[in-house]
Amino acid sequence: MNVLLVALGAALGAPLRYLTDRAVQARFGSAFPWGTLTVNVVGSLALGFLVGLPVAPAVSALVGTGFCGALTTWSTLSYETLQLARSGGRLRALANMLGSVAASLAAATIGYALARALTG
Amino acid sequence: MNVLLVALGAALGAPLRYLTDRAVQARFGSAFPWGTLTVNVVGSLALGFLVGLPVAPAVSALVGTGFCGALTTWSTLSYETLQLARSGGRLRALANMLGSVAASLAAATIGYALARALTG
Amino acid sequence: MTERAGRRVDPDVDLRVPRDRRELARHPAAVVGAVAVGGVLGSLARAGLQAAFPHGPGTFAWATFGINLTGCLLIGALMAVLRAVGGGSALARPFLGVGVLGGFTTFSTYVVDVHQALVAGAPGVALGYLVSTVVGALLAVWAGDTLAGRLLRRSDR
Amino acid sequence: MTERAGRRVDPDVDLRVPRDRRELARHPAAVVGAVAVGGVLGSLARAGLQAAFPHGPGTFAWATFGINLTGCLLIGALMAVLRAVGGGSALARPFLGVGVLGGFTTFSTYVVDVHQALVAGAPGVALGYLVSTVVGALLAVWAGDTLAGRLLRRSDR
Repeated sequence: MNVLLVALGAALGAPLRYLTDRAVQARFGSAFPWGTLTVNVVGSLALGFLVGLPVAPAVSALVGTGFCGALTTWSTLSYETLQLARSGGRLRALANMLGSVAASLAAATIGYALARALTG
Repeated sequence: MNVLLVALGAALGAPLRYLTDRAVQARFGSAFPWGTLTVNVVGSLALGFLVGLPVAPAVSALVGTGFCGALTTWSTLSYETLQLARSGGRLRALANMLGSVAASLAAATIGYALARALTG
Repeated sequence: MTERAGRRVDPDVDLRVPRDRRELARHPAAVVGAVAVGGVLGSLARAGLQAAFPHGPGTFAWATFGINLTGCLLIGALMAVLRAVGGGSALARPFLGVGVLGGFTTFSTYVVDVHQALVAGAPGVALGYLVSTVVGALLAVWAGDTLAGRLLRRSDR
Repeated sequence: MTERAGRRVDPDVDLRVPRDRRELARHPAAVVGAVAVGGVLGSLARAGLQAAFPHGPGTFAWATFGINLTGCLLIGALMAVLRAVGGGSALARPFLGVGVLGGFTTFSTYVVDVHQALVAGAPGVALGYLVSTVVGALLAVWAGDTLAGRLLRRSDR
Protein backbone atom coordinates (compact mmCIF):
# COMPACT_ATOMS: atom_id res chain seq x y z
CA MET A 1 0.00 0.00 0.00
CA ASN A 2 2.55 2.60 1.12
CA VAL A 3 4.98 1.31 -1.50
CA LEU A 4 2.44 2.12 -4.21
CA LEU A 5 1.84 5.58 -2.76
CA VAL A 6 5.56 6.36 -2.65
CA ALA A 7 5.83 5.15 -6.26
CA LEU A 8 2.89 7.28 -7.36
CA GLY A 9 4.26 10.40 -5.67
CA ALA A 10 7.69 9.82 -7.21
CA ALA A 11 6.20 9.22 -10.66
CA LEU A 12 4.83 12.77 -10.45
CA GLY A 13 7.66 14.46 -8.56
CA ALA A 14 10.61 13.38 -10.73
CA PRO A 15 9.14 14.50 -14.09
CA LEU A 16 7.91 17.73 -12.46
CA ARG A 17 11.51 18.49 -11.43
CA TYR A 18 12.68 17.93 -15.00
CA LEU A 19 9.91 20.00 -16.58
CA THR A 20 10.20 22.83 -14.03
CA ASP A 21 13.97 22.93 -14.53
CA ARG A 22 13.46 23.28 -18.31
CA ALA A 23 10.82 25.98 -17.91
CA VAL A 24 12.92 28.02 -15.47
CA GLN A 25 16.01 27.78 -17.71
CA ALA A 26 13.98 28.78 -20.75
CA ARG A 27 12.92 31.92 -18.87
CA PHE A 28 16.05 32.80 -16.85
CA GLY A 29 18.90 31.16 -18.76
CA SER A 30 21.24 28.34 -17.77
CA ALA A 31 24.35 30.09 -16.45
CA PHE A 32 23.13 29.77 -12.87
CA PRO A 33 21.03 26.68 -12.01
CA TRP A 34 17.86 28.55 -10.98
CA GLY A 35 15.69 25.57 -11.98
CA THR A 36 17.15 23.20 -9.41
CA LEU A 37 17.05 25.91 -6.76
CA THR A 38 13.35 26.38 -7.53
CA VAL A 39 12.37 22.73 -7.11
CA ASN A 40 14.47 22.35 -3.96
CA VAL A 41 12.95 25.43 -2.32
CA VAL A 42 9.38 24.60 -3.34
CA GLY A 43 9.75 20.94 -2.29
CA SER A 44 11.20 21.96 1.07
CA LEU A 45 8.35 24.43 1.66
CA ALA A 46 5.83 21.69 0.86
CA LEU A 47 7.50 19.09 3.07
CA GLY A 48 7.87 21.56 5.94
CA PHE A 49 4.15 22.31 5.65
CA LEU A 50 3.32 18.58 5.54
CA VAL A 51 5.26 17.65 8.68
CA GLY A 52 3.51 20.50 10.52
CA LEU A 53 0.12 18.94 9.79
CA PRO A 54 -1.48 15.99 11.58
CA VAL A 55 -1.58 13.74 8.51
CA ALA A 56 -2.10 10.01 8.00
CA PRO A 57 0.94 7.83 7.14
CA ALA A 58 -0.54 7.28 3.67
CA VAL A 59 -0.44 11.02 2.92
CA SER A 60 3.12 11.18 4.26
CA ALA A 61 4.16 8.34 1.95
CA LEU A 62 2.49 9.87 -1.12
CA VAL A 63 3.31 13.56 -0.68
CA GLY A 64 6.36 13.51 1.60
CA THR A 65 8.48 10.46 0.74
CA GLY A 66 7.24 10.08 -2.83
CA PHE A 67 6.44 13.50 -4.30
CA CYS A 68 8.65 15.92 -2.30
CA GLY A 69 11.45 13.35 -2.11
CA ALA A 70 11.58 12.89 -5.89
CA LEU A 71 10.93 16.57 -6.69
CA THR A 72 13.99 17.67 -4.69
CA THR A 73 17.52 16.42 -5.23
CA TRP A 74 20.99 16.48 -3.70
CA SER A 75 22.74 14.75 -6.61
CA THR A 76 21.84 17.48 -9.11
CA LEU A 77 22.80 20.26 -6.71
CA SER A 78 26.19 18.78 -5.88
CA TYR A 79 27.10 18.12 -9.51
CA GLU A 80 26.10 21.65 -10.53
CA THR A 81 28.24 23.05 -7.73
CA LEU A 82 31.21 20.94 -8.86
CA GLN A 83 30.79 22.11 -12.47
CA LEU A 84 30.39 25.77 -11.48
CA ALA A 85 33.56 25.58 -9.38
CA ARG A 86 35.45 23.91 -12.23
CA SER A 87 34.45 26.40 -14.88
CA GLY A 88 35.97 29.17 -12.79
CA GLY A 89 32.78 30.23 -11.07
CA ARG A 90 33.91 29.58 -7.49
CA LEU A 91 31.74 32.36 -6.18
CA ARG A 92 28.71 31.09 -8.07
CA ALA A 93 29.43 27.56 -6.83
CA LEU A 94 29.48 28.81 -3.26
CA ALA A 95 26.35 30.90 -3.83
CA ASN A 96 24.54 27.91 -5.33
CA MET A 97 25.32 25.60 -2.40
CA LEU A 98 24.84 28.05 0.44
CA GLY A 99 21.88 29.74 -1.24
CA SER A 100 20.13 26.39 -1.76
CA VAL A 101 20.66 25.34 1.84
CA ALA A 102 19.65 28.72 3.31
CA ALA A 103 16.61 29.30 1.08
CA SER A 104 15.33 25.73 1.47
CA LEU A 105 15.81 25.72 5.21
CA ALA A 106 13.95 29.02 5.42
CA ALA A 107 11.21 27.61 3.18
CA ALA A 108 10.85 24.48 5.33
CA THR A 109 10.65 26.64 8.46
CA ILE A 110 7.99 28.87 6.92
CA GLY A 111 6.00 25.87 5.69
CA TYR A 112 6.11 24.26 9.12
CA ALA A 113 5.14 27.46 10.93
CA LEU A 114 2.28 28.04 8.50
CA ALA A 115 0.89 24.53 9.03
CA ARG A 116 1.12 24.93 12.79
CA ALA A 117 -0.64 28.30 12.64
CA LEU A 118 -3.44 26.88 10.48
CA THR A 119 -4.06 23.84 12.68
CA GLY A 120 -3.97 25.96 15.86
CA MET B 1 35.48 -4.04 16.32
CA ASN B 2 33.44 -6.41 14.14
CA VAL B 3 33.70 -3.93 11.27
CA LEU B 4 37.48 -4.19 11.41
CA LEU B 5 37.35 -7.99 11.52
CA VAL B 6 35.03 -8.15 8.49
CA ALA B 7 37.39 -5.77 6.67
CA LEU B 8 40.44 -7.85 7.57
CA GLY B 9 38.79 -11.09 6.43
CA ALA B 10 37.70 -9.48 3.16
CA ALA B 11 41.16 -8.00 2.57
CA LEU B 12 42.45 -11.59 2.53
CA GLY B 13 39.49 -13.33 0.88
CA ALA B 14 39.10 -11.15 -2.22
CA PRO B 15 42.77 -11.28 -3.35
CA LEU B 16 42.85 -15.02 -2.59
CA ARG B 17 39.90 -15.49 -4.99
CA TYR B 18 41.75 -13.59 -7.70
CA LEU B 19 45.05 -15.43 -7.18
CA THR B 20 43.41 -18.85 -6.92
CA ASP B 21 41.41 -18.16 -10.08
CA ARG B 22 44.64 -17.30 -11.94
CA ALA B 23 46.45 -20.37 -10.62
CA VAL B 24 43.62 -22.74 -11.52
CA GLN B 25 43.30 -21.28 -15.03
CA ALA B 26 47.08 -21.51 -15.54
CA ARG B 27 46.85 -25.22 -14.73
CA PHE B 28 43.48 -26.21 -16.25
CA GLY B 29 42.83 -23.61 -18.95
CA SER B 30 40.15 -20.93 -19.21
CA ALA B 31 37.47 -22.49 -21.41
CA PHE B 32 35.47 -23.60 -18.38
CA PRO B 33 35.65 -21.36 -15.28
CA TRP B 34 37.18 -23.93 -12.92
CA GLY B 35 38.83 -21.22 -10.84
CA THR B 36 35.56 -19.63 -9.72
CA LEU B 37 34.07 -23.06 -9.05
CA THR B 38 37.08 -23.84 -6.84
CA VAL B 39 36.78 -20.75 -4.65
CA ASN B 40 33.02 -21.11 -4.33
CA VAL B 41 33.23 -24.76 -3.29
CA VAL B 42 36.13 -24.22 -0.88
CA GLY B 43 34.51 -21.13 0.64
CA SER B 44 31.20 -22.97 1.10
CA LEU B 45 32.96 -25.91 2.75
CA ALA B 46 34.72 -23.51 5.13
CA LEU B 47 31.55 -21.57 5.97
CA GLY B 48 29.55 -24.78 6.47
CA PHE B 49 32.26 -25.95 8.88
CA LEU B 50 32.25 -22.60 10.68
CA VAL B 51 28.50 -22.48 11.30
CA GLY B 52 28.68 -26.03 12.70
CA LEU B 53 31.11 -24.89 15.38
CA PRO B 54 30.27 -23.00 18.58
CA VAL B 55 32.30 -19.89 17.69
CA ALA B 56 32.42 -16.36 19.05
CA PRO B 57 30.79 -13.54 17.00
CA ALA B 58 34.26 -12.11 16.36
CA VAL B 59 35.38 -15.31 14.61
CA SER B 60 32.14 -15.34 12.62
CA ALA B 61 32.76 -11.77 11.47
CA LEU B 62 36.38 -12.41 10.51
CA VAL B 63 36.15 -15.85 8.90
CA GLY B 64 32.48 -16.09 7.88
CA THR B 65 31.30 -12.63 6.81
CA GLY B 66 34.73 -11.27 5.87
CA PHE B 67 36.89 -14.07 4.52
CA CYS B 68 34.38 -16.64 3.15
CA GLY B 69 32.04 -13.86 1.98
CA ALA B 70 34.75 -12.14 -0.07
CA LEU B 71 36.37 -15.39 -1.25
CA THR B 72 33.10 -16.59 -2.81
CA THR B 73 31.06 -14.70 -5.38
CA TRP B 74 27.72 -14.70 -7.16
CA SER B 75 28.52 -11.85 -9.54
CA THR B 76 31.44 -13.65 -11.18
CA LEU B 77 29.47 -16.89 -11.50
CA SER B 78 26.44 -15.26 -13.10
CA TYR B 79 28.50 -13.26 -15.61
CA GLU B 80 30.48 -16.36 -16.60
CA THR B 81 27.25 -18.26 -17.12
CA LEU B 82 25.88 -15.45 -19.30
CA GLN B 83 29.06 -15.38 -21.39
CA LEU B 84 29.17 -19.17 -21.76
CA ALA B 85 25.55 -19.20 -22.93
CA ARG B 86 26.24 -16.38 -25.39
CA SER B 87 29.27 -17.96 -26.96
CA GLY B 88 27.21 -20.99 -27.87
CA GLY B 89 28.09 -23.09 -24.83
CA ARG B 90 24.55 -23.50 -23.47
CA LEU B 91 25.38 -26.86 -22.00
CA ARG B 92 28.53 -25.53 -20.37
CA ALA B 93 26.56 -22.56 -19.02
CA LEU B 94 24.02 -24.92 -17.47
CA ALA B 95 26.80 -27.17 -16.12
CA ASN B 96 28.57 -24.18 -14.60
CA MET B 97 25.49 -22.89 -12.78
CA LEU B 98 24.04 -26.21 -11.64
CA GLY B 99 27.46 -27.67 -10.91
CA SER B 100 28.41 -24.68 -8.77
CA VAL B 101 25.19 -24.84 -6.77
CA ALA B 102 25.27 -28.62 -6.32
CA ALA B 103 28.98 -28.89 -5.47
CA SER B 104 28.91 -25.93 -3.08
CA LEU B 105 25.77 -27.10 -1.34
CA ALA B 106 27.33 -30.54 -0.91
CA ALA B 107 30.53 -28.92 0.37
CA ALA B 108 28.61 -26.78 2.90
CA THR B 109 26.73 -29.87 4.09
CA ILE B 110 29.95 -31.86 4.50
CA GLY B 111 31.66 -28.98 6.31
CA TYR B 112 28.72 -28.63 8.69
CA ALA B 113 28.50 -32.37 9.36
CA LEU B 114 32.24 -32.53 9.99
CA ALA B 115 32.12 -29.68 12.48
CA ARG B 116 29.20 -31.28 14.29
CA ALA B 117 30.98 -34.63 14.42
CA LEU B 118 34.14 -33.03 15.80
CA THR B 119 32.37 -31.08 18.52
CA GLY B 120 30.26 -34.07 19.52
CA MET C 1 29.30 16.47 -31.07
CA THR C 2 30.81 15.37 -27.79
CA GLU C 3 30.02 17.46 -24.73
CA ARG C 4 32.98 19.16 -23.12
CA ALA C 5 33.47 18.27 -19.48
CA GLY C 6 33.25 21.87 -18.36
CA ARG C 7 30.23 22.78 -20.48
CA ARG C 8 27.30 21.29 -18.64
CA VAL C 9 26.33 22.65 -15.25
CA ASP C 10 22.95 21.05 -14.54
CA PRO C 11 23.02 17.23 -14.92
CA ASP C 12 19.20 17.04 -14.99
CA VAL C 13 18.86 19.28 -18.02
CA ASP C 14 21.06 22.08 -19.35
CA LEU C 15 19.46 23.99 -22.21
CA ARG C 16 22.88 25.12 -23.48
CA VAL C 17 23.61 21.47 -24.40
CA PRO C 18 22.00 20.96 -27.84
CA ARG C 19 20.97 17.40 -27.14
CA ASP C 20 19.27 18.31 -23.85
CA ARG C 21 17.45 21.18 -25.58
CA ARG C 22 15.99 18.94 -28.28
CA GLU C 23 15.27 15.75 -26.32
CA LEU C 24 11.81 16.70 -25.05
CA ALA C 25 10.51 17.67 -28.49
CA ARG C 26 12.00 14.57 -30.09
CA HIS C 27 10.89 11.89 -27.64
CA PRO C 28 8.45 13.54 -25.21
CA ALA C 29 6.76 10.40 -23.93
CA ALA C 30 9.97 8.36 -23.75
CA VAL C 31 11.92 11.06 -21.89
CA VAL C 32 9.19 11.88 -19.36
CA GLY C 33 8.45 8.18 -18.95
CA ALA C 34 12.13 7.35 -18.35
CA VAL C 35 12.35 10.12 -15.74
CA ALA C 36 9.19 8.86 -14.03
CA VAL C 37 10.20 5.18 -13.99
CA GLY C 38 13.72 6.04 -12.81
CA GLY C 39 12.30 8.37 -10.17
CA VAL C 40 10.04 5.60 -8.85
CA LEU C 41 12.95 3.13 -8.62
CA GLY C 42 15.24 5.63 -6.90
CA SER C 43 12.52 6.77 -4.50
CA LEU C 44 11.56 3.23 -3.51
CA ALA C 45 15.21 2.44 -2.76
CA ARG C 46 15.39 5.59 -0.63
CA ALA C 47 12.14 4.78 1.19
CA GLY C 48 13.34 1.22 1.84
CA LEU C 49 16.65 2.37 3.33
CA GLN C 50 14.95 5.03 5.44
CA ALA C 51 12.52 2.42 6.77
CA ALA C 52 15.38 0.00 7.52
CA PHE C 53 17.42 2.60 9.42
CA PRO C 54 14.85 4.81 11.20
CA HIS C 55 16.00 7.78 13.28
CA GLY C 56 14.23 9.46 16.17
CA PRO C 57 13.50 13.22 16.29
CA GLY C 58 16.62 15.15 17.24
CA THR C 59 19.00 12.35 16.22
CA PHE C 60 21.32 12.20 13.22
CA ALA C 61 19.51 10.94 10.08
CA TRP C 62 22.13 8.40 9.02
CA ALA C 63 20.02 6.77 6.31
CA THR C 64 19.28 10.04 4.48
CA PHE C 65 22.89 11.15 5.00
CA GLY C 66 24.20 7.94 3.40
CA ILE C 67 21.60 8.07 0.61
CA ASN C 68 22.46 11.65 -0.35
CA LEU C 69 26.23 11.10 -0.29
CA THR C 70 25.94 7.87 -2.28
CA GLY C 71 23.72 9.61 -4.85
CA CYS C 72 26.26 12.44 -5.20
CA LEU C 73 29.09 9.91 -5.70
CA LEU C 74 27.04 8.10 -8.34
CA ILE C 75 25.97 11.21 -10.29
CA GLY C 76 29.67 12.14 -10.58
CA ALA C 77 30.50 8.63 -11.80
CA LEU C 78 27.50 8.50 -14.15
CA MET C 79 28.28 11.80 -15.86
CA ALA C 80 31.91 10.68 -16.28
CA VAL C 81 30.76 7.40 -17.87
CA LEU C 82 28.36 9.19 -20.22
CA ARG C 83 31.08 11.66 -21.20
CA ALA C 84 33.48 8.78 -21.89
CA VAL C 85 31.02 7.09 -24.26
CA GLY C 86 30.00 10.32 -26.03
CA GLY C 87 26.67 10.80 -24.28
CA GLY C 88 25.15 7.33 -24.53
CA SER C 89 21.55 6.69 -25.52
CA ALA C 90 18.93 9.45 -25.52
CA LEU C 91 17.38 7.94 -22.38
CA ALA C 92 20.52 7.26 -20.34
CA ARG C 93 20.71 10.65 -18.57
CA PRO C 94 16.90 11.01 -18.19
CA PHE C 95 16.53 7.51 -16.74
CA LEU C 96 19.64 7.12 -14.58
CA GLY C 97 20.54 10.72 -13.73
CA VAL C 98 17.27 12.69 -13.61
CA GLY C 99 15.16 9.70 -12.59
CA VAL C 100 17.04 7.14 -10.49
CA LEU C 101 19.60 9.41 -8.78
CA GLY C 102 17.32 12.45 -8.61
CA GLY C 103 14.62 10.28 -7.04
CA PHE C 104 17.08 8.50 -4.74
CA THR C 105 18.53 11.69 -3.25
CA THR C 106 16.34 14.25 -1.54
CA PHE C 107 16.88 17.83 -0.47
CA SER C 108 13.52 18.42 1.19
CA THR C 109 13.96 15.61 3.75
CA TYR C 110 17.46 16.93 4.46
CA VAL C 111 16.38 20.50 5.34
CA VAL C 112 13.23 19.35 7.15
CA ASP C 113 15.32 16.97 9.30
CA VAL C 114 17.65 19.86 10.12
CA HIS C 115 14.64 21.96 11.10
CA GLN C 116 13.08 19.12 13.11
CA ALA C 117 16.33 18.62 15.03
CA LEU C 118 16.17 22.32 15.96
CA VAL C 119 12.52 21.98 16.98
CA ALA C 120 13.43 18.92 19.09
CA GLY C 121 16.01 20.97 20.96
CA ALA C 122 19.13 19.40 19.44
CA PRO C 123 20.97 22.31 17.78
CA GLY C 124 24.28 20.42 17.85
CA VAL C 125 22.79 17.55 15.84
CA ALA C 126 21.11 20.04 13.47
CA LEU C 127 24.34 21.91 12.79
CA GLY C 128 26.44 18.75 12.53
CA TYR C 129 24.00 17.17 10.08
CA LEU C 130 23.67 20.41 8.09
CA VAL C 131 27.42 20.91 7.65
CA SER C 132 28.50 17.28 7.26
CA THR C 133 25.99 16.67 4.45
CA VAL C 134 27.17 19.77 2.53
CA VAL C 135 30.85 18.89 2.91
CA GLY C 136 30.24 15.18 2.32
CA ALA C 137 28.10 15.77 -0.78
CA LEU C 138 30.77 17.95 -2.39
CA LEU C 139 33.54 15.47 -1.57
CA ALA C 140 31.39 12.59 -2.85
CA VAL C 141 30.52 14.16 -6.22
CA TRP C 142 34.15 15.15 -6.71
CA ALA C 143 35.33 11.63 -5.77
CA GLY C 144 32.77 9.96 -8.05
CA ASP C 145 33.72 12.11 -11.01
CA THR C 146 37.48 11.85 -10.42
CA LEU C 147 37.57 8.14 -9.62
CA ALA C 148 35.35 7.19 -12.56
CA GLY C 149 37.35 9.45 -14.86
CA ARG C 150 40.56 7.70 -13.84
CA LEU C 151 39.16 4.18 -13.96
CA LEU C 152 37.64 4.73 -17.41
CA ARG C 153 40.78 6.16 -18.99
CA ARG C 154 42.54 3.36 -20.77
CA SER C 155 45.93 3.17 -19.08
CA ASP C 156 47.72 0.27 -20.77
CA ARG C 157 47.02 -2.75 -22.88
CA MET D 1 43.24 -4.33 -28.88
CA THR D 2 39.64 -4.06 -27.75
CA GLU D 3 38.08 -7.11 -26.13
CA ARG D 4 35.25 -8.69 -28.04
CA ALA D 5 32.06 -9.01 -26.05
CA GLY D 6 31.94 -12.74 -26.46
CA ARG D 7 35.59 -13.38 -25.70
CA ARG D 8 35.80 -13.10 -21.93
CA VAL D 9 34.08 -15.67 -19.75
CA ASP D 10 35.42 -14.97 -16.26
CA PRO D 11 35.04 -11.29 -15.25
CA ASP D 12 37.49 -11.71 -12.33
CA VAL D 13 40.35 -12.82 -14.53
CA ASP D 14 40.43 -14.62 -17.87
CA LEU D 15 43.93 -15.68 -18.90
CA ARG D 16 42.91 -15.74 -22.59
CA VAL D 17 42.53 -11.94 -22.42
CA PRO D 18 46.07 -10.57 -22.97
CA ARG D 19 45.62 -7.67 -20.60
CA ASP D 20 44.35 -9.90 -17.78
CA ARG D 21 47.29 -12.26 -18.31
CA ARG D 22 49.86 -9.50 -17.99
CA GLU D 23 48.33 -7.33 -15.27
CA LEU D 24 49.71 -9.19 -12.26
CA ALA D 25 53.30 -9.17 -13.54
CA ARG D 26 53.06 -5.51 -14.52
CA HIS D 27 51.46 -4.01 -11.43
CA PRO D 28 51.44 -6.77 -8.76
CA ALA D 29 51.03 -4.56 -5.71
CA ALA D 30 48.51 -2.21 -7.35
CA VAL D 31 46.31 -5.03 -8.69
CA VAL D 32 46.28 -7.08 -5.48
CA GLY D 33 45.83 -3.89 -3.46
CA ALA D 34 42.92 -2.73 -5.61
CA VAL D 35 41.24 -6.14 -5.24
CA ALA D 36 41.74 -6.07 -1.48
CA VAL D 37 40.48 -2.51 -0.98
CA GLY D 38 37.50 -3.12 -3.27
CA GLY D 39 36.79 -6.41 -1.49
CA VAL D 40 36.77 -4.65 1.87
CA LEU D 41 34.35 -1.96 0.64
CA GLY D 42 31.99 -4.48 -0.97
CA SER D 43 32.09 -6.80 2.05
CA LEU D 44 31.37 -3.99 4.51
CA ALA D 45 28.36 -2.92 2.44
CA ARG D 46 27.14 -6.53 2.44
CA ALA D 47 27.70 -6.91 6.19
CA GLY D 48 25.87 -3.64 6.85
CA LEU D 49 22.83 -4.67 4.80
CA GLN D 50 22.74 -8.13 6.37
CA ALA D 51 22.84 -6.56 9.83
CA ALA D 52 20.08 -4.10 8.90
CA PHE D 53 17.76 -6.83 7.54
CA PRO D 54 18.40 -9.87 9.75
CA HIS D 55 16.60 -13.15 9.07
CA GLY D 56 15.84 -15.97 11.47
CA PRO D 57 16.78 -19.62 10.82
CA GLY D 58 14.42 -21.23 8.33
CA THR D 59 13.23 -17.90 6.89
CA PHE D 60 14.01 -16.36 3.50
CA ALA D 61 17.32 -14.43 3.53
CA TRP D 62 16.05 -11.29 1.80
CA ALA D 63 19.16 -9.21 2.44
CA THR D 64 21.55 -11.74 0.88
CA PHE D 65 19.06 -12.35 -1.94
CA GLY D 66 18.93 -8.63 -2.75
CA ILE D 67 22.70 -8.24 -2.39
CA ASN D 68 23.46 -11.10 -4.77
CA LEU D 69 20.95 -9.99 -7.42
CA THR D 70 22.11 -6.38 -7.23
CA GLY D 71 25.73 -7.50 -7.57
CA CYS D 72 24.84 -9.59 -10.64
CA LEU D 73 23.03 -6.61 -12.22
CA LEU D 74 26.03 -4.38 -11.53
CA ILE D 75 28.69 -6.79 -12.88
CA GLY D 76 26.72 -6.95 -16.13
CA ALA D 77 26.54 -3.15 -16.27
CA LEU D 78 30.19 -2.72 -15.27
CA MET D 79 31.53 -5.08 -17.93
CA ALA D 80 29.37 -3.31 -20.54
CA VAL D 81 30.74 0.09 -19.47
CA LEU D 82 34.34 -1.17 -19.56
CA ARG D 83 33.76 -2.69 -23.00
CA ALA D 84 32.29 0.60 -24.23
CA VAL D 85 35.37 2.56 -23.14
CA GLY D 86 37.87 0.01 -24.45
CA GLY D 87 38.74 -1.60 -21.13
CA GLY D 88 39.32 1.44 -18.94
CA SER D 89 42.24 1.82 -16.56
CA ALA D 90 44.35 -1.17 -15.50
CA LEU D 91 42.74 -1.08 -12.06
CA ALA D 92 39.08 -0.64 -13.06
CA ARG D 93 38.19 -4.34 -13.35
CA PRO D 94 40.37 -5.42 -10.38
CA PHE D 95 38.94 -2.72 -8.10
CA LEU D 96 35.26 -2.58 -9.11
CA GLY D 97 34.65 -6.06 -10.53
CA VAL D 98 36.94 -8.46 -8.64
CA GLY D 99 37.02 -6.37 -5.47
CA VAL D 100 33.82 -4.40 -4.85
CA LEU D 101 31.28 -6.66 -6.58
CA GLY D 102 33.09 -9.90 -5.79
CA GLY D 103 33.26 -8.86 -2.14
CA PHE D 104 29.67 -7.58 -2.11
CA THR D 105 28.15 -10.82 -3.44
CA THR D 106 28.66 -14.12 -1.70
CA PHE D 107 28.09 -17.70 -2.69
CA SER D 108 29.06 -19.34 0.59
CA THR D 109 26.39 -17.53 2.62
CA TYR D 110 23.86 -18.43 -0.08
CA VAL D 111 24.44 -22.20 0.05
CA VAL D 112 24.89 -22.26 3.83
CA ASP D 113 21.55 -20.43 4.25
CA VAL D 114 19.91 -23.02 1.98
CA HIS D 115 21.43 -25.77 4.10
CA GLN D 116 20.44 -24.08 7.37
CA ALA D 117 16.84 -23.74 6.15
CA LEU D 118 16.84 -27.50 5.55
CA VAL D 119 18.32 -28.13 9.01
CA ALA D 120 15.66 -25.84 10.52
CA GLY D 121 12.95 -27.98 8.90
CA ALA D 122 11.87 -25.50 6.24
CA PRO D 123 12.43 -27.33 2.93
CA GLY D 124 9.99 -25.05 1.11
CA VAL D 125 11.99 -21.96 2.06
CA ALA D 126 15.24 -23.75 1.18
CA LEU D 127 14.00 -24.73 -2.27
CA GLY D 128 12.37 -21.37 -2.96
CA TYR D 129 15.50 -19.48 -1.94
CA LEU D 130 17.74 -21.86 -3.91
CA VAL D 131 15.79 -21.56 -7.15
CA SER D 132 14.80 -17.90 -6.98
CA THR D 133 18.40 -16.82 -6.45
CA VAL D 134 19.62 -18.84 -9.45
CA VAL D 135 16.87 -17.54 -11.72
CA GLY D 136 17.09 -14.00 -10.34
CA ALA D 137 20.89 -13.86 -10.67
CA LEU D 138 20.78 -14.91 -14.33
CA LEU D 139 18.00 -12.43 -15.13
CA ALA D 140 19.85 -9.68 -13.25
CA VAL D 141 23.19 -10.16 -15.01
CA TRP D 142 21.43 -10.30 -18.36
CA ALA D 143 19.41 -7.17 -17.55
CA GLY D 144 22.47 -5.27 -16.33
CA ASP D 145 24.47 -6.13 -19.44
CA THR D 146 21.60 -5.48 -21.86
CA LEU D 147 20.32 -2.28 -20.23
CA ALA D 148 23.80 -0.78 -19.88
CA GLY D 149 24.64 -1.77 -23.45
CA ARG D 150 21.54 0.03 -24.70
CA LEU D 151 21.94 3.11 -22.52
CA LEU D 152 25.60 3.50 -23.50
CA ARG D 153 25.05 3.22 -27.23
CA ARG D 154 24.82 6.73 -28.65
CA SER D 155 21.37 6.87 -30.20
CA ASP D 156 21.05 10.41 -31.55
CA ARG D 157 22.61 13.83 -31.26
